[in-house]
Amino acid sequence: MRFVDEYRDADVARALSARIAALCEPGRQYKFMEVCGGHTHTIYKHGLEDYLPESVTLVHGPGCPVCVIPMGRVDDAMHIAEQPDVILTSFGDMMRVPGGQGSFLDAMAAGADIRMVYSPLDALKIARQNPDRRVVFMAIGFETTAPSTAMTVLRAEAEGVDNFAIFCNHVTIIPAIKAILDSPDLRLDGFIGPGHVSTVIGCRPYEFIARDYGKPLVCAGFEPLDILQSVHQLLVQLSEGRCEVENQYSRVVPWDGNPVALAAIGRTMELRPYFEWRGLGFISHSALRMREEYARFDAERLFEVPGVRVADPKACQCGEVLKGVLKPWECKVFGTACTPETPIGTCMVSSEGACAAYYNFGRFSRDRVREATRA
Amino acid sequence: MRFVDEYRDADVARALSARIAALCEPGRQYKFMEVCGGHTHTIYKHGLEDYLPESVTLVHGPGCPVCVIPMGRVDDAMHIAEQPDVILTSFGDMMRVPGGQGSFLDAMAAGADIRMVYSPLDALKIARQNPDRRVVFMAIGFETTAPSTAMTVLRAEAEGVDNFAIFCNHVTIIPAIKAILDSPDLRLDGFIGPGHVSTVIGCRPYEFIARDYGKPLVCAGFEPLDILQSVHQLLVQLSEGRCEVENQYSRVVPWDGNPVALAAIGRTMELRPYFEWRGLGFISHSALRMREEYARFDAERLFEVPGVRVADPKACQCGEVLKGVLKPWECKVFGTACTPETPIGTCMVSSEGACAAYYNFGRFSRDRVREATRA
Amino acid sequence: MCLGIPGEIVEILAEPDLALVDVSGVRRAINIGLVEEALAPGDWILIHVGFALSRIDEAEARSALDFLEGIGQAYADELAAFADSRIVEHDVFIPRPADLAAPASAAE
Amino acid sequence: MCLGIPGEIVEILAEPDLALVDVSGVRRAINIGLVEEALAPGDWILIHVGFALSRIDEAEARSALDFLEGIGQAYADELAAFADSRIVEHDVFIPRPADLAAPASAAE
Amino acid sequence: MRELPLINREQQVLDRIERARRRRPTVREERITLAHGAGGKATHTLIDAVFLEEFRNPLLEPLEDGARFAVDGARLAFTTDSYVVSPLFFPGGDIGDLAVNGTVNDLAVCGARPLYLSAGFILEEGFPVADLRRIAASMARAAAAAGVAIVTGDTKVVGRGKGDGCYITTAGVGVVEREGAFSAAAARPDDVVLVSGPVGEHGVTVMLARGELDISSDVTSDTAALHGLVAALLDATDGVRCLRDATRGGVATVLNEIAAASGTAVIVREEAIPVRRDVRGACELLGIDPLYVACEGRLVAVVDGAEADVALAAMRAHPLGAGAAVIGRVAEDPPGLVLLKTAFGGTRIVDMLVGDPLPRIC
Amino acid sequence: MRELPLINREQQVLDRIERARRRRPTVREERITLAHGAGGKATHTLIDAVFLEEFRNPLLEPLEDGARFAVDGARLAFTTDSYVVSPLFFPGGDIGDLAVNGTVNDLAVCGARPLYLSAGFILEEGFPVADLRRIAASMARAAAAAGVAIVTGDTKVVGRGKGDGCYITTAGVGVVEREGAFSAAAARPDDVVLVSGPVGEHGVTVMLARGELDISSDVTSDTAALHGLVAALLDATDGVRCLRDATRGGVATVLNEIAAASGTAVIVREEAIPVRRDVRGACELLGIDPLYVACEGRLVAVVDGAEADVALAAMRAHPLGAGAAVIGRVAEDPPGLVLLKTAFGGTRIVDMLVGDPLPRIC
Ligand code: SF4
Ligand code: SF4
Ligand SMILES: [Mg+2]
Ligand SMILES: [Mg+2]
Ligand SMILES: [Mg+2]
Ligand SMILES: [Mg+2]
Ligand SMILES: [Mg+2]
Ligand SMILES: [Mg+2]
Ligand SMILES: [Mg+2]
Ligand SMILES: [Mg+2]
Ligand SMILES: [Mg+2]
Ligand SMILES: [Mg+2]
Repeated sequence: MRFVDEYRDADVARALSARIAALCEPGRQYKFMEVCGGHTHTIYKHGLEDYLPESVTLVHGPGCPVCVIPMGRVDDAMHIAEQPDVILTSFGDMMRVPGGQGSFLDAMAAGADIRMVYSPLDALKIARQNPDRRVVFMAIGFETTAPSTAMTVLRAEAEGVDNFAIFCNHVTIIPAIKAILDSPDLRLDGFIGPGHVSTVIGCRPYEFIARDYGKPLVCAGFEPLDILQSVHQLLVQLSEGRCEVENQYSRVVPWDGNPVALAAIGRTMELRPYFEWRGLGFISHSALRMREEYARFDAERLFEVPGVRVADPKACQCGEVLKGVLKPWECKVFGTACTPETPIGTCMVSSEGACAAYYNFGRFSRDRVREATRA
Repeated sequence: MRFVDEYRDADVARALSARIAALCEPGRQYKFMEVCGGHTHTIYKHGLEDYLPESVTLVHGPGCPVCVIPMGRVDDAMHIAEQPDVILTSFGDMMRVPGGQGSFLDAMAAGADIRMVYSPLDALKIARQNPDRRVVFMAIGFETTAPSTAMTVLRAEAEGVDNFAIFCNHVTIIPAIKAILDSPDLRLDGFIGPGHVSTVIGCRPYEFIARDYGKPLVCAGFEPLDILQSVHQLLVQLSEGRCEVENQYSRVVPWDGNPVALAAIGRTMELRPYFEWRGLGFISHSALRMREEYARFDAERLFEVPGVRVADPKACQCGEVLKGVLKPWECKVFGTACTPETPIGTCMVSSEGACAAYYNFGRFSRDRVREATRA
Repeated sequence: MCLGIPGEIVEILAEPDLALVDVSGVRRAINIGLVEEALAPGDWILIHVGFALSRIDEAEARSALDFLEGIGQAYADELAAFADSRIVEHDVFIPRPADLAAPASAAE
Repeated sequence: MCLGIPGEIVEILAEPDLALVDVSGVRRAINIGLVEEALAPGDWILIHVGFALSRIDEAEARSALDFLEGIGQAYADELAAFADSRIVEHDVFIPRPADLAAPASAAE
Repeated sequence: MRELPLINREQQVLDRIERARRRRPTVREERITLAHGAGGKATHTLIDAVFLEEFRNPLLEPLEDGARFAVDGARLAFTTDSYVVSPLFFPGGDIGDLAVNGTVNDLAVCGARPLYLSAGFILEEGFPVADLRRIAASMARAAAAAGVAIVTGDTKVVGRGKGDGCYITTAGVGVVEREGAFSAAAARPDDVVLVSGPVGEHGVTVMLARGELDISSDVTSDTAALHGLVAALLDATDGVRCLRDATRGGVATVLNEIAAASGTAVIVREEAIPVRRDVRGACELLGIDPLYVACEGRLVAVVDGAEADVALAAMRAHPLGAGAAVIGRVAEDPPGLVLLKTAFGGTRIVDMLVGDPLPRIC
Repeated sequence: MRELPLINREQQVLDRIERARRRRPTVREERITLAHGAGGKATHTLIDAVFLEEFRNPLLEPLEDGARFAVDGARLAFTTDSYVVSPLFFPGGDIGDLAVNGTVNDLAVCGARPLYLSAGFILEEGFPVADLRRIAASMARAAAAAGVAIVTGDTKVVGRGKGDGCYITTAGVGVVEREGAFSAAAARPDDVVLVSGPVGEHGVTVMLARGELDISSDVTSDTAALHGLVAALLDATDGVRCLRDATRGGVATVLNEIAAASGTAVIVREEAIPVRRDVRGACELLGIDPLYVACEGRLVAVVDGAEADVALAAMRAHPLGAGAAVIGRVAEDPPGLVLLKTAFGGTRIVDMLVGDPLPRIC
């Protein structure tokens, strides 16, 4: 596949690996956070850590949109799904996320009509095909996904579809990064920036990270070489004493982002004063809701959403994992009580969740495996 | 079973059979019509003709309420069943009756929600259980059944159930008998009167038959001895030169009928000016419809019933069978193109239909069977 | 016309017009609102589509049956006078009478 | 974050904002309303939840790849100078190279 | 009683009808209706016109309860049935023991000793796991009681509204250790017909358990594994010609299959057919005939007339045959028909079931 | 590349996890969900905790594709599968040939020669008879091609909304003419793992055929009967240890079953796994892994490492094995795990499927 396979070349990886090792100051430990869950997924799926020297540690960040949904929002969605004539739609990853009353899969088993869609446009299509039902799309995702939701609402408006609404759970990445930067727990040497969010918001919004916090950030693509190269660029900056925002993913990310996408968001959505993030608590201006003008497409206005706050299970340490403070396997329930088939926390559900990625792909002792995969 | 088994005693039957034979004038042929399909069913089911001398012939009459429904009414019912949110209910016998577009079973296979009920009260219960659906009961039957429909409507009114309606196809027996009496085709010596209709209307309405047409009538029960005894009573009358209405079924039928039942019919229904009977054509004042006051329970008013008239299939000779002019096996398609599994006419569907009863129970050569069942 | 089945009232139910009726060992609530006379447990009724159409008059039934049984007895007496092959025709039917007796567990 | 897949535009469709896109041999109609520049068959886009998020800039991609391949070549040259056991570690893996060649019918 | 002359016209019609009946049936419906699954004529027509037509082979052709063949010298029987009963749990049993017993019985009536079963489950999304455990436990008990092992299986889940809780398909393998195929075609004139107990209990139980009819009763399903009873019968006499379990379509359908396959007349005597009093009551109330109501633990056996006593005694000596009775005999004429000598003394045909035994009112 | 020391704490956690994984699974859900039918962990847990628990017997216990036993000296294999695929017709096949080939394959991978099939149909009221004919014809063709006969069957009809047109359960009986059980437990270190052709074609075809995803492609189902290929392989070498057909849960699930049952590690090399270009495209678009996507005509074989060449040559010489490849090998450690050497040069676990391969977006 073009633009995919070129970035999975093991020979280039070995060369980069050697350069990276050479760039590390002896005795110094480097900690870089990959903000985005997509990067976490790539890292484990391709076994990328095999190419990093011991002195470089990748720390998983908060950029998994499924992982940050608090349990209460899942319950709210189920409440909507239980209303008469409602078809609730969402992306596949939401199906197994545990709320206070079980997951969507459980609700389906109990009779709710919840359907998985590939695109918000598919949810709109379901609304068109079921004029006597009320179709709600549970929108999740960062700025990457919000424009698609916005475009779908605009399309619904243009077509006069009146049985379609959005349960909006879009979140914004910058406040989350800022929360991490302000957290006392973590000492980071730089960021691997979220490439796909950046197709929309561009690279400029990260400049404060370099400027105010003194941390370099490289906006990275999602193939393993993209990430390895980004680590290399971060180390080069550090070795050269620079601290800048760089764009490794320039084939896709324009420095100024996507003005059409930003306009679509701006037309239909506005910032919420605050929003609860799973494990991270309330973060101000960190999420989007539908604008007043689009109230008729807003499930939170159309349905009396209870808005119950559900405390995370005691054992759950997703917040620490999302902040990069704990490695997944350091959570006490990891792999025993919390597994992908019986998740306690959200990070174990989404394929971009650090716990799920580590459990599914990375769960083994490197030494034993090296032994096993040797000739 | 009490009131059942006593009337199935073979020894008594043999005795009655001997008396009957003794009463027949040598050389004379006797033709009695059993008006009611229930009697036809009993006759074949118990092999009653084995007890009759050759000189006595039983002729099947028009008293099978399923058999007399014209195809157009079945199509009208299906049209109702196809309306949004409708559940059509009816008795089991209706399920296989062919309309112009197939039977209810076919309509169900094609997606219609049609349900079989044991009682009109069960249809009302379905209405109560499905407040968001419109439940229509296709009412069929003579005066026997009309009071149950009437009581159910009164109950629906009392309970304020507003999603329940009757598609009324109740017919009345006297005009049908009169049509037979006025038909030039048939020479009858007397009638075996419909016992269960008579629980409602009593025996008095038959008096004109004896008085004006000079034919004796014995109102008969439904066990085989009831019928055999009625034949005996008819022959006694003829041998004594009497011509009266007698009540063989006095354990159940009051001479004056059931005033409560008649009142219930009268309150909710009224005579139609005319009604089409399958094979018999239009007969005036021969059927019931809902009164204006109960218009809100009247499916014919609530739905735009097309009222299409469908010509009977060319081969169909149900009319001749219903009038007693043809024996079932004399119809050209009997048992070949028209069978219970692929009925052309209604008489092949209902278990009270003469063709079905003859096909299911009576279809064999008596001589061969006598041979076979002999020691 | 139309199927009518005799049943015995077991209990007058609390709901208006309803009675629990036994038909050969099975029970169903039957609407008795169409029967004018007062009904009580032990009364027999004729059931049609969930409604009682009439009370069965046991005296009428008895006298009619007496007549029928009288005919039967008279006939049996006549026949006893000479061996009639017709009866044989009915009885000489494989399954011998011994086999035909419904066994205890299936007795009606 | 969020799955983005490169695909090649095969056809601009009649419906507004829709293009038929090929991803490694399968095709889907993708909404291109979010991309400002005019798109044409042969252009590559990044697909996310049924929308094109951006056009892939082939010149940028080429120069970045040149850099990466340059590193790879330089490294290979270095390694060629002496037999390095690490390479062997990767290659001495049962399935021998002969077996690994995907057969013709399954060729990607 | 009158003596009928041969009515020539009527006889011609009847001959024409019998010819029509013997023609290859065709499915005239465009869509499957419930009647195609009721075990009566529509089912037979569908199987004949679609499945037999396509799959035709000598083992399938007789359309017996199972197929018999030899593998490496071992003589085997093989059968399958799907269970879609509703409700899943009913007085006296559930879909689980039904699925085990039904397949055990189909092997038993092939003259085989049942050995191994398979079980395929089609579960509907939302089905309570506790109910599934209950069904599995019931299957395990039934298998243990029948001395068979469930050795292989499969589980599928279908979306809500694509199932009805739980469907089970069992298949079974048995070993044939005796001579004789006990096929429906083997009946001969002067054989007698036995039934192992009162008929119709299972079908009535399930119909009433649905609750829609609001009829209460003490009837319970007769579901049972019949291989022990079959073995007792076969041990007692060599005169057994055919064996069938009377399931969908009831005893009437089995008798019709026997008459049709063997080209004989089967003549039964109404008074001889054991029917529980309350089963009869329910049937009268609903206007259906117990002869057409399914049993799940009743054996129909056709036995050499000379062995009638021995066979009956052997059945009655077995706990599952305590209610056995000789209900009729086989005659030469009219071939392919089942006749009933009614309790009233008349004679009538007992035809195959047309569609479901629908509660009827008139 | 860095050399990792043994991280003690992490190793302790991993050991704890492996202990947890080896514990008897329990079904925690109260209701059946679609995941219980997807062939992955939830399916295994359900089968283990409900069916194995209740039915437990030595033949069922290994939970192989079928059971093997001897009857009267004849060695037999017996298997069943239910088919609920939607849509019923898809490019390259339909539920009919699937139902025949699937059961033929389960017999074949038991090392048996398939002989006889049963077929149980559960039809939904309203199902077009023409479609049923088409399915039956397809079954007949598949049976003829596989040299098996459908010798017994059953037909049930369920009401509208209680089915999905047509479900088929087939069971099969085969004769075991060779030594070796070819069970998942038989894999040993230094064996190699072969797959008979490109993976995931059936699953992708069906997913796309549903139409909901609006993705068009030329992918067709790989449904095929594998007994000929199996015979060719077994004729060529005595070194075959295990055989499986990679159906629900895909190759990844089969490999996990082998690793778990044999207590070995299975190590596969991503580059070696044949995947059609368009199958990969569909998987990338939907965010699923072709290793978890069902095949219906692909054999996974574990063979003595010394016989790898012979086995591969034998497979490739057969029309259904033209695309065969050695995809990995068996090792001692870590026991019970499947590892993947990625094309990128890293190493990761390949675990069992959790639930359905849901199209994912993030
Ligand atoms: S193991 Fe489970 S509970 Fe713990 S951090 Fe990960 S997802 Fe959250
Ligand atoms: S055979 Fe059929 S068409 Fe002819 S009269 Fe009877 S029911 Fe009507
Ligand atoms: Mg059977
Ligand atoms: Mg069977
Ligand atoms: Mg059976
Ligand atoms: Mg299986
Ligand atoms: Mg359902
Ligand atoms: Mg298999
Ligand atoms: Mg199987
Ligand atoms: Mg299988
Ligand atoms: Mg069967
Ligand atoms: Mg359906």
